[in-house]
Amino acid sequence: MLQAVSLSCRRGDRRLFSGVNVTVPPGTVLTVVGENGSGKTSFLRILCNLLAPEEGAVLWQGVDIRRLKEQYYAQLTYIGHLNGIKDDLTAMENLMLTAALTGDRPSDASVRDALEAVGLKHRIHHLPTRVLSQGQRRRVALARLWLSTHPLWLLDEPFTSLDQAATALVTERLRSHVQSGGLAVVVTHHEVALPSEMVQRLRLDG
Amino acid sequence: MVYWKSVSEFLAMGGYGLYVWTSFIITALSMVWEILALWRRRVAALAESRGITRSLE
Amino acid sequence: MKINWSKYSAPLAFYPLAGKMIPWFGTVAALTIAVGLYIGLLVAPTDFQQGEAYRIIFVHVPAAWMSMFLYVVMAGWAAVGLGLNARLSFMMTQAIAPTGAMFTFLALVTGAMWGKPTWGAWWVWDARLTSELILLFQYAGVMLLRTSIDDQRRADRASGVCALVGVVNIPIIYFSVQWWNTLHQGASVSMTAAPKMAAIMLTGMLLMTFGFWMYSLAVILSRVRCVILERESVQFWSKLSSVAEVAEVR
Amino acid sequence: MTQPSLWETLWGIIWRDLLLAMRRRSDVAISVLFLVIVASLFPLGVGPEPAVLRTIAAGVLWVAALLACLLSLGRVFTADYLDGVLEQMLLIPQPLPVLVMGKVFAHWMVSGLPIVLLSPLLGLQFGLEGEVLGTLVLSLLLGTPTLSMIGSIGAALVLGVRGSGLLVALLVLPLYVPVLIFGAGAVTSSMAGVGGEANLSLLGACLVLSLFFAPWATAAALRIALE
Repeated sequence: MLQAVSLSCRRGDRRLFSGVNVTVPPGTVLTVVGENGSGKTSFLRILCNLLAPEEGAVLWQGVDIRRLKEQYYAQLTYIGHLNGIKDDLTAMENLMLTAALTGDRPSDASVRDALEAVGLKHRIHHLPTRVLSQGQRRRVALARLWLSTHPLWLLDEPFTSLDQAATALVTERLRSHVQSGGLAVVVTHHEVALPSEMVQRLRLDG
Repeated sequence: MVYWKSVSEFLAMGGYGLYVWTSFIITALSMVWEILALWRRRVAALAESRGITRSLE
Repeated sequence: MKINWSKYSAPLAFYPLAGKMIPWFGTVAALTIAVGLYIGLLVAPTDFQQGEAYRIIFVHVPAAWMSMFLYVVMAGWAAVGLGLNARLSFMMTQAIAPTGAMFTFLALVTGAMWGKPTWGAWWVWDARLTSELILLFQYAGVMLLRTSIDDQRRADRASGVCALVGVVNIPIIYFSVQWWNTLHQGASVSMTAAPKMAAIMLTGMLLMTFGFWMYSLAVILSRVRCVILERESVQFWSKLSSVAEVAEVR
Repeated sequence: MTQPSLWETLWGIIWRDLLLAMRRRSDVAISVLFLVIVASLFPLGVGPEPAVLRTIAAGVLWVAALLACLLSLGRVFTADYLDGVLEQMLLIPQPLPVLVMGKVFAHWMVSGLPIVLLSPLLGLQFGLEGEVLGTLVLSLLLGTPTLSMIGSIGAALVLGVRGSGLLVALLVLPLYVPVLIFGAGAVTSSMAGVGGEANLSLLGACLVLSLFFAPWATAAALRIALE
C-alpha cells in the first residue's frame, strides 16, 4: 500500500500543490491528472523519492520511503518522462541491462517476448535504438513493464507518442498487473480505459 | 609614544612608502566599496519588496 | 492546510535581530580598526630585518586569517543547511562568500606588496600564498556555481556541497605545497615575521584581526538581510498581517 | 524474486558503460589525441634542446594528462542525465555511492587508462628513460583514478547547468592541485635520483582519500542535480 500524507511541493516561488492526501491500495491504479505545470511530474518524482516534498511524507506499507530507501526502490518500477534508453544500444541490450540493474533477471526469451508484446519483434537485434522512431523508443521503455516483477509501478505519461494499438497493449498490461495484486500510479492526460472500480483519480489544481 | 619623528618620515615609511600605503589604501577602498555596494543592494531590494507588499494590500 | 511556521520563522525572526546587531558590530569594528591602525602605523617600532615594509602585515595577516576563517564558517553553515535543510543557513553561506573572497583578494594583493621589497618578487610560490590563491578560486567556484543555477534550492545545495569539498582541499594544498617547496628548496622566509614578535606589534595585529572580524560580521549580517529581502519577498512579507507590521520588522 | 548482489549490479553498470564506450570509440580517441597534441606542442614552443625538455617533462606531461582528464569529465554523467538513465540509476536498490564508484571506474577505464598506457611513449618524446619512465607510468596509474574520482564531484555538480564546461574546470582544477604536485614531484625526484617513493605514497594516500570521500560527495551532488 502506498500512502501520500499531506504532501506539498514548491518549485522556486510557485506552490504547485499542498495538503495532498491519497492512499493507493493493492489492486488499484491512481491516475493523476491536471493541467500542464500543475505538478503532476513533481508529484510522481516525490513518490519515488527523487524529489523531496516541502512538507509531508510518502509511506510504503506504513513506513516513510526516505527511511526505506533501497528497500523501497526494490519494490518499484519507474518509467519517467525520459525513456531511459541508450541510443547506442539495441533494444535487447537496453532491456537486458536495465532489468539486470533494477533487480529483475529476465531470460533472453522473456526479453524477446516483452519486445514482441510491444510490437517490436522485428527490431530486437542489430538495430541501435537510434533508428527507432519516438513512439518505438517509448515502446522499448514500456517493454520493461512486461519484465517487471515489482509490485509498484510509477509511470509518467506512458501513452505519449504511442499509437492506439500500443496504448491498448499498455493498458492491458496495466490491467493484468493490477488484477494480480499490483498497484500503480499513472500520470497522464489520457483516459485510462480500465474498469472504474480499479481506478482512483487525483486531480492536482494548478 | 609615537615612533615617528616627522610627518614626512611617516609618509616615506623608510623608503617603502609606496608598498605600505598602497596596501593600506587598497584594503580601505575595498571595504568602503563593499559597504557602498551593500547599501545600494539594500535600497534595490527594499524597493522591490515594497512593490510586492503594496500589491498585497 | 497546515503550514510549518517554524520553517518561515527563521528568516523572519532573524531579519530584525540582525538589523539590531549590525550597528554594534560596525561601531566596534570602526573603533578597533582605528586603534589597531594607530598602533600599527604610528606606535609600533620598526622591524630589524624587514624595515618599515613589515607594517603591511597589519593588514595582510588579518586579511589572510579572515579569508580562511570565513571559508570554514561558510562551509560550516553549508553543512548545517544540508543536514537540517534550513534555508537561513544557506542564506548565511551566500552572504559570507563575497566578503571571504574580498579578504582573500586583499591577502593576495598585500602579500605581493610585502613580497616585492622583502623577497624581491611580487609573487613567490610559497605554501601560504599558493593556498590563498587556490582559496580565491574556490570562493569563485562556490559563487559562480550558485549564480549559474536558476533553481534556488538546487543552487543552495550544490554550492553547499562545493564549499564542503573545498574545505577538505585547503589544508591538503597547504601541506602539499610546503612539501613541494622543501623539495625544491624554494623561499623559506615565512610571512609571519618572527616567532618572538614584539608585544606591541602582536597587539596591533590582533586588534586589526578583531576589527576585521567585527567588520565581517556587520557586513555579512547586512548582506544576509538583503538576501532575505530578495529571496523571501513574497513568502516572507505576506506572512505579516499588516503593512504596519512590515514597517516595524524592517 | 532474488535481489542481485552488489557486485552484480556494479558489474552491470561498468559493463554497460564499457559497451557504450566501445560503440563510441571516437570519444575515447579524442581525449587521447588531445593529450598527444598538447604534449607535442611544448617541444615546438620551448625548443628542441634535450636538457630543457627533460626538465619540463614531468610538469608538461602531468598537466597535459590532467587537462585530458578534465576534458573527458563531461562524459561521465551528461549523456545519462539527458536520456533519463541517470534517474533510473538513482532508483537502483543499491547504495548510490557504490554505483557512482562503478561509473567512475568505467570512465577511468576509457579515459584514464589510455593516458597511462600512452605515457611511456610521450615520455620518450621528452627524453625520459628507464626508471624515470617507470615512475611516470606509476604516478599516472595512481593519479588518474584520483583525478576521475575528484572530477566526478564537479561533473555531478554542474549537470544541466549553463556554461557547465568551463564551470567544471573552475570547480575541479583547485582540487587537482595536490595530485599534480605529487605526480609531477614523483617524476622530478626520480629524475634527480632521489627516488619517487615518497611522492608516490602520497599519491596513493590521495587515491585512498578520494575513494573514500568522492563517491559520497558525488552521490549527494547527483541527488541535488536530479531534484
